[in-house]
Amino acid sequence: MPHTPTGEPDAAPADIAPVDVEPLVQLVSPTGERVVEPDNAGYRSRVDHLTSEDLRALYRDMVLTRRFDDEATALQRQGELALYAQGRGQEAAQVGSAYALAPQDYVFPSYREHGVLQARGVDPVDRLRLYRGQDHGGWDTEAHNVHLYTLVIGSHVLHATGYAMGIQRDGAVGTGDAARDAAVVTYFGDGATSQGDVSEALVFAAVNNAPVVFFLQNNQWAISEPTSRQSRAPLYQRGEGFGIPSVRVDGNDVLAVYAVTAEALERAHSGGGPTFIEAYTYRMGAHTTSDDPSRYRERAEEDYWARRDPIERVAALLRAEDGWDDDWAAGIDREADALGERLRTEVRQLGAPPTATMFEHVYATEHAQVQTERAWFEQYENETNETTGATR
Amino acid sequence: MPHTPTGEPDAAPADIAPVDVEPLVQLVSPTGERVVEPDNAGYRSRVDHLTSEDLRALYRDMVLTRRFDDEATALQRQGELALYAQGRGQEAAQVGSAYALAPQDYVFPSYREHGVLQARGVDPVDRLRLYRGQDHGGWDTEAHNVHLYTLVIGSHVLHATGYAMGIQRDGAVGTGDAARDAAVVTYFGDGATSQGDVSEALVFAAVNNAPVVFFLQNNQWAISEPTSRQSRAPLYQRGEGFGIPSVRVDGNDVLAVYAVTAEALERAHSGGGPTFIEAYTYRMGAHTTSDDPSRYRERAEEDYWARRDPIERVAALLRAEDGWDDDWAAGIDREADALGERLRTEVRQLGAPPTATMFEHVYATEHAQVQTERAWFEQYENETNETTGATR
Amino acid sequence: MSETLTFARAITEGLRSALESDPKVLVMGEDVGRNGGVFRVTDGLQKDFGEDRVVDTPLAESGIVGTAIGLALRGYRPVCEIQFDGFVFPAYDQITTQLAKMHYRSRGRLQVPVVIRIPYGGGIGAVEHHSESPEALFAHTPGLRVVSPSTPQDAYDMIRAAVASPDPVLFFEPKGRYWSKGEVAAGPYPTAQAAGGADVLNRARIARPGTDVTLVAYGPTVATALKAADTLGAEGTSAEVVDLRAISPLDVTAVAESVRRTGRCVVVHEAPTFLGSGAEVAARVSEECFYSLEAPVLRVGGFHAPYPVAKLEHEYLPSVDRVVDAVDRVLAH
Amino acid sequence: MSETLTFARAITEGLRSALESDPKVLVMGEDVGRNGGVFRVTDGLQKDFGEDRVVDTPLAESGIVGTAIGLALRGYRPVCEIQFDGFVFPAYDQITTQLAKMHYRSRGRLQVPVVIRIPYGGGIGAVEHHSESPEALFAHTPGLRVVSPSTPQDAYDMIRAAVASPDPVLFFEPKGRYWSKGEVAAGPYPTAQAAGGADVLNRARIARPGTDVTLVAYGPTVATALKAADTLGAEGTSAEVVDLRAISPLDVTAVAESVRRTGRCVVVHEAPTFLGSGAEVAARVSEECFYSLEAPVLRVGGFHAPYPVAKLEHEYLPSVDRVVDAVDRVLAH
Ligand SMILES: Cc1ncc(C[n+]2csc(CCOP(=O)(O)OP(=O)(O)O)c2C)c(N)n1
Ligand SMILES: Cc1ncc(C[n+]2csc(CCOP(=O)(O)OP(=O)(O)O)c2C)c(N)n1
Ligand SMILES: [Mg+2]
Ligand SMILES: [Mg+2]
Repeated sequence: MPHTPTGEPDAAPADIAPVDVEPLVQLVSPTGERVVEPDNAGYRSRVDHLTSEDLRALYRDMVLTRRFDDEATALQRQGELALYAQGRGQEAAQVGSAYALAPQDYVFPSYREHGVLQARGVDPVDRLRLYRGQDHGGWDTEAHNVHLYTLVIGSHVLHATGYAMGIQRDGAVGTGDAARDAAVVTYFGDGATSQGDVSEALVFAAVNNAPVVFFLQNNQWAISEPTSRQSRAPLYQRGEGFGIPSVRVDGNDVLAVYAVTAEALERAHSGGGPTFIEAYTYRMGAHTTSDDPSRYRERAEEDYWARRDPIERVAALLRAEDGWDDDWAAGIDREADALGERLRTEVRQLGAPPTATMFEHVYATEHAQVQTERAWFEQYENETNETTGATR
Repeated sequence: MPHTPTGEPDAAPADIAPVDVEPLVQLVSPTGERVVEPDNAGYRSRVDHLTSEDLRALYRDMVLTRRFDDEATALQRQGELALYAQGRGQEAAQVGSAYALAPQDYVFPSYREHGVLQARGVDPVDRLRLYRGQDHGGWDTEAHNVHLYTLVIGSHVLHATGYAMGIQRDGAVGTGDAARDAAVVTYFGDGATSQGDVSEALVFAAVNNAPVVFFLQNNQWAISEPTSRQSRAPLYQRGEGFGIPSVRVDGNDVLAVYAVTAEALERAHSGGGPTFIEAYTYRMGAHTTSDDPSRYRERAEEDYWARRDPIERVAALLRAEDGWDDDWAAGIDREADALGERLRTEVRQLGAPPTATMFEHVYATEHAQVQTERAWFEQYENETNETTGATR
Repeated sequence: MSETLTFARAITEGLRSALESDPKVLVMGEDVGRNGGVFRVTDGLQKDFGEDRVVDTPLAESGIVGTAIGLALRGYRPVCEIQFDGFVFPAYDQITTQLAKMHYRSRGRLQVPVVIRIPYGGGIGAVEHHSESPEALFAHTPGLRVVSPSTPQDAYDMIRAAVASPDPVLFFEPKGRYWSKGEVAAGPYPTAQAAGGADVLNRARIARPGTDVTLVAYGPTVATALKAADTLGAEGTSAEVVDLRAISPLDVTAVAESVRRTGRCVVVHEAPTFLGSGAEVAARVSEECFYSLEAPVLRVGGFHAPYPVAKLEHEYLPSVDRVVDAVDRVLAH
Repeated sequence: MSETLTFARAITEGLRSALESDPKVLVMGEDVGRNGGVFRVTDGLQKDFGEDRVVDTPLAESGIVGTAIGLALRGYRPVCEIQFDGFVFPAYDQITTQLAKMHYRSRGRLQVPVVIRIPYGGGIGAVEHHSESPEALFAHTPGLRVVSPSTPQDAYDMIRAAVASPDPVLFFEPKGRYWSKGEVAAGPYPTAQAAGGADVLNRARIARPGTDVTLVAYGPTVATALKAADTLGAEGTSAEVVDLRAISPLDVTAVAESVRRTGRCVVVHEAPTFLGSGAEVAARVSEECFYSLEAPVLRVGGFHAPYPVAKLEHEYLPSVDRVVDAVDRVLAH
C-alpha cells in the first residue's frame, strides 16, 4: 500500500531546540527568551501591555492546573474517581487562551480543559464531579460562562457555533462596547477535526460570519492515533478551506497563545467572524487514567516534549525578566498544596446523589412515563427496605 | 446582522462573455474558440489526442442526455414518473468527466448524473425506474461500474472513498498497467459539501491516499439556496484544507472538464491519491419537477447562463474546427428522436413489480420476522382475493 | 374566531403566531426562507419576520440541530425543519446524545427548547427516504417528547405548544394529510410551563367513541382508523378510535380506559410493527388490561422491510381493509 | 479442542480466525491497531495481519461505517469497532439509511457484509455515554441483524458467524462481561450462507431449563437472570432462562414455546423498557400465548431517564432483586 505524505514532519525528530513546524507563532522560546522577529511584530504588540503581575498570574494558574491534574490522577489511582483525563503539557494552550477572554465571552470546552476552567474560576471540586461519576456536569455554566464538558467528540463545536449565532442575534457583536461585544471560544482536539460535526461547524460559522473562535489543541495524539491518522495537511489549514482565517501557534508558549487568541477575539467581537487556531502542543500524560501510552508511542518522543514543558518556559521567562521571587514562588507552592489538600478531602466527600435524582430533570415538565416509573420505583424501594432492611 | 463576505462574485452579474471566476481552467470559450494561455498548456496537452470523432462522440452523448432530460420531464408532467431531477446545463460536466474514465474505474453518482450514465452505457429506461417509483435502483451496477443513485445527500461520497480503499487493497493502484490501475469518481453538489459525510470522506481519502476523484458540480443552487449559503470560500479550496490537490474548472466546457478529470485519474491510478474538482456550472432547470425556481431566483441569471449552454459550446467548436456535417447532425437528431420514442413507450410499460418483491432482499439470508410477515401477507392476500375478488 | 385551513397551513399559522408572540422563536432549515419549504409550510414567514428569524441553513442536518442547541442555550427557541423523514438521520447523534440529554446532564440548569419538525409517512408516491415513519427511533430515548397531530386544529395547537414547551419536541407531521382541511380556532399563546404539560402534548383524544373495539392510531393513520370505523359501523361493529397525539409520553391511561370498556384493541401505524410504537402500546395494554382483554392486541403497520417503491406502497401501508381484517380477528377470538 | 478464555478474548480469537480464514476480512476502527482497542479486543491483530487489514481509522464514526460500506461493495468484509455504545450515533445515518437498505435497494444485487461491534451496557462505573444499551434503536430497522452474545462460546461463534454472514450485523458486546471466563471450543469457519442462517444468529438458547416462569434476557442480563433463577430456585420457584442471542430476528417461537409451558414471562434488559426490545417480546408473547399466560408479561429494565451517573447506576440497572420482585408479581397473579 502506498504511504501517505503527511506534509508534516514526524512528531519526534532529533534533539532540536525550537519547535519544528512552520509557520508557527512563537513569542517565547523553550528556554524562556523572547522571540523577536519581523513577522511576529503584530503578536508581540498584543502582549506588550502584560505586566509581570500578569505573567505571574499566568504562571500561577498553570501551576495550579498542573497540581489539580496530579491530584486528580492520584485520586483516580486510589479509586476515588471513575476516570480522569490529564491536561499535563497543555496548560499554556488552555490558560493562555482563557486569559484573552472577556467576562461576557462564552466557552465550550471538550473534556480536558482543566486549565480553562481554572482561569474561568470554576471550582476545582466541581470540576471533578463528572470524573467521580457523581454528576454528568458539575458546575453552574451561567456563573462562569463555561458550558459543561461534552464527551461525544466534536458535537459541542456545533453548539458553540449556534451560541455565537445567538450572540449575533442579540446584537452583541460589533457595537464597539468592550463590555458588550461577545464571542465564543470552543476547544477540541486533533482527533475531533475528523468528525463531520466539526466541519459542519466551520460551514455554519463561516456562512453566518459567527463570532466563534475554533481553538484546536493539537496534542499530537487521539488516544493511540498520531495526528497523521487524522490529516495529511497541517491542521491549521483546515479552517482556510472553509474560508476561515487560520493560524498555528506554539501551544506551549503561553504568551503566543494569548496573543493569537486575543487577535481572534478582537475579530469576533468586532463582527469579523470566526477564526481557526491550531495550538501545537503535546499531551504529556496518558489519554486518560485507563490508557497506557507505552503501547503506542516512544519514550524518545515523550522526552523531547518533556524538555518543552510549558510551565518551565514561563518560569524561565519570569526568571529572565522578573527575577524570581522565592517568597512568591513558595506562596504558589503553598496554594497548590492547599488545593491538593482540599481535593483530597472534599472529593472523597462527594457522595452519591439521592436515588431520586435519577428521575429528575429528564424533562422540564411532567412526563407520564417518568412519573409512572418513578412512582413504581419509590414504592419498590420502600417495600424492599421494609422487607429486607436494605435496598440491595 | 453583519453580512457574510463570500469571496465569490454573485452568480449573475452583467453580461460578460467569459465565465467570471478566477482561477478557472478553460479550454474552449463560450463562443467555441480554443482558449490558449500559458497556464492551461498542461491541460491543453491532455486533449490534444482527441479527434473530431471524439468531439462528435462527446457532442452526441450530450445531446442524447439533453433529450433524455426533456423526455423524462415530459413523462413526469404526464404523471408517468413520480419525480424527475433534470440535468440540463450540466451535460459537459457529466459527459466530459465520464469520458476520462477507464472501463475499470468506478462511479458513485448522486441522483442527477444522467450524462454520466449515458456515457457509461446505462440503459435509459433503467435510469428512470427509480424516478418512476418502480425500483429503488434500476441498473446492474457491476455491468457498468456505476453505483446506484443515492438520495441521502453526501452519504455516497464515503462509499466511494471506501471503495477506493478497496482498490488499494486489491493492488490495483500504481502498477503502471493501464488496464489494471483503477480509481473512483464520485459526484456531488454544492449543497452536499456542507454535509459532515463529505468532509469525513475528504479526511479518509487524504490519510489513506485513496484513488478517488471528488467531482463537485457546483451548479450554483441547492434547491433554493445559492452557494453562498453553503460556503464563503470558493468551494474548490475545500479540498486543499484537507491536503487534497484541488482545481476549479469551467463545468460548461466539456474539454476542460475532460482534461482536469484525466489529470486527476492519472494521479489516482498512479498512486498519487485523491483530487478535488469543482466544476463550475449551472442548473438550468428546476431542482426537480416538484420545484419552482421562480420563487427564489432571477430570470436574468437564468438568461445569463442560457448563453453559456454547454451543448452550444461544443456545437460551436465543431462548427469552427470540424465544419458541420448536416447529415451527421441529422443522424443524431434521429437518434434522439428514437430515444424519446423508446422512453415514451417503454417507461409507460414499467409496471409495478410483483407485490412479493416487497419482502425480497431485505436480508440476503432468511430472517424470521420477514418470513412471518410475508407468510401472513400472502395468506391475507389470498383470503382477500377469495372473499372480495380484489385486493383493495 | 375559527377558520377553515389545510393541515399544512394550520402549522404555518401556528408558527406565525409563535414568531409573533415570542421574539426568541426562530425557524431554521433547508429552503425554509424564500422558498417557504418544499411543502410550503413556512411560506411567507421569512418575508414577514426577516432572514435572522427564518433562516436558510446550509445543507447539513447535524449542523442544523447542533446550532439550534447552541441557539437554545443562548435563550432562543429554534424550530428546525427536516425536509423529509428519511433525512433526519444525519442529525440523529445531536438529537439523541445532546438534545435529549442536556437538561438532565445539567441537572435542570440548562433548557434546550428545540422543536424538530419532520414531515413523515407515506402514500404520496415518492422516491426512497421520502415516506418513512421513524418516530419509534426517537421515542425510545428519554428526554425527548415525540408527537404527531392528526387534524388541522391539533396541528395548530400542538405546534404552538411544542414551540412554547421547555422540552425538546420531535414534531412529526403526516405529510399525506397536509392538504386535508379542517376548522381551526385560535387561542391565547401558551406559556412555557403550560405548554409542556398541555393536553395536546400529553393526552390522547377520543377521535370517535365506540364500544366493541379500540383502534389506537396517531398522525396519518387516524384517518385510516376512522374510515375503518365507518366500514365496521356499517357492519354493526362499534369501533372507538383513540388518537394518541403523543408517542412520548404515551397516554396509556386513556388507551387502557378505552380497552377496559371495549375488551379489544388494534393499533395502527405506518412504521414497521416490529419494535414500532405499537409494540409498547400492545405490551402496556396487555399488562394493564390483562383481565379485560377478550383477544390479543393486534398491530397493523408497515412490514419488516424498507419502505418499498411507490408502486407498492399501498400494499405496504396499513389499509382500511387490513384494519378491518384485524378487527375481524380480534372479534372472532 | 477447547480452551478457557475471557469473553473479550473469545471475540479476539473469533476475529483472528475470521482474518485467517478469509483474506477479505478487515478490522477497522479507532485505536484498534497498535493499541488493540480500548478494551484490548483487537490486541495483537495488527501485528499479525498488518496495517492494511487491521486499520486505525480517523476519529469519525460515520466515516468508519461509510467507508466500510464502500469496502464491502468492493468485496471486503469489514468489521468496524465502535469504541463505546454512546458513540455509535454519528454513524446512525450510514447504518440506517445505507447499510440497512443497500441490499434491498439493489434488489439483491449488492451485498454489504459489514459487522459493527459495539461494546455496550453498564455496570462498569463509567462516565456518560459509556454504559448505554441502544440495541432497540437498530433492531426496528429492517435490513439489519442485531445480536448480543452472553457467553464466551457464543461470543466466539457469533462473531465468526456475523463476519461470515452476507447481511450487515450489529454486534453488541456486553462490556461488563468482557472479563468473565468460559470454555470455548473452536470449529470450522462457517460459509456465508450457513452463517446467515446459523442458529447462533437466529435462535434463542435455553440457558437454564425451568417450569414456573420464563425469564427472557440477552447479553449482559443473562447473568442477572441466571442469578435470579438461583435465588428463585432456593425459594422453590423453577425459572427457565431464555437467552435470545438475537434481537433481530427475535426468536419468538422459542420464547412462546417456553411461556406456553411456564405460563409466565419476565423480560430483562438494560435498555429503558419504554419501546425497548422487551416491548416487542411482551407484545408477541401476549399475542401468541394469549390462552397460556397466567399473568401479564412484565419487563425489568432501565428507566425512562438517560443512563445516570455511575454512583446511581446500580439503582438504574435491572438487578437480581428487581427480577425476583417481578417474578414474585407474576406468580402472585
Ligand atoms: C464520537 C466519539 N467517538 C469516540 C469517542 C472516544 N474517544 C474519547 S477521546 C478520544 C480521542 C480524542 O482525541 P482528540 O480529539 O485529539 O482529543 P484529546 O483527547 O487528544 O484531547 C476518543 C476516540 C468519543 N468520546 N466520542
Ligand atoms: C441528507 C439530506 N438532506 C436533505 C435532502 C433533500 N434534498 C434533496 S436535493 C437537495 C439539494 C442538493 O443540492 P446540491 O448538493 O447542490 O445538489 P444539486 O441538487 O444542486 O445537484 C436537498 C436539500 C436530501 N436528499 N438528503
Ligand atoms: Mg489529541
Ligand atoms: Mg447544487
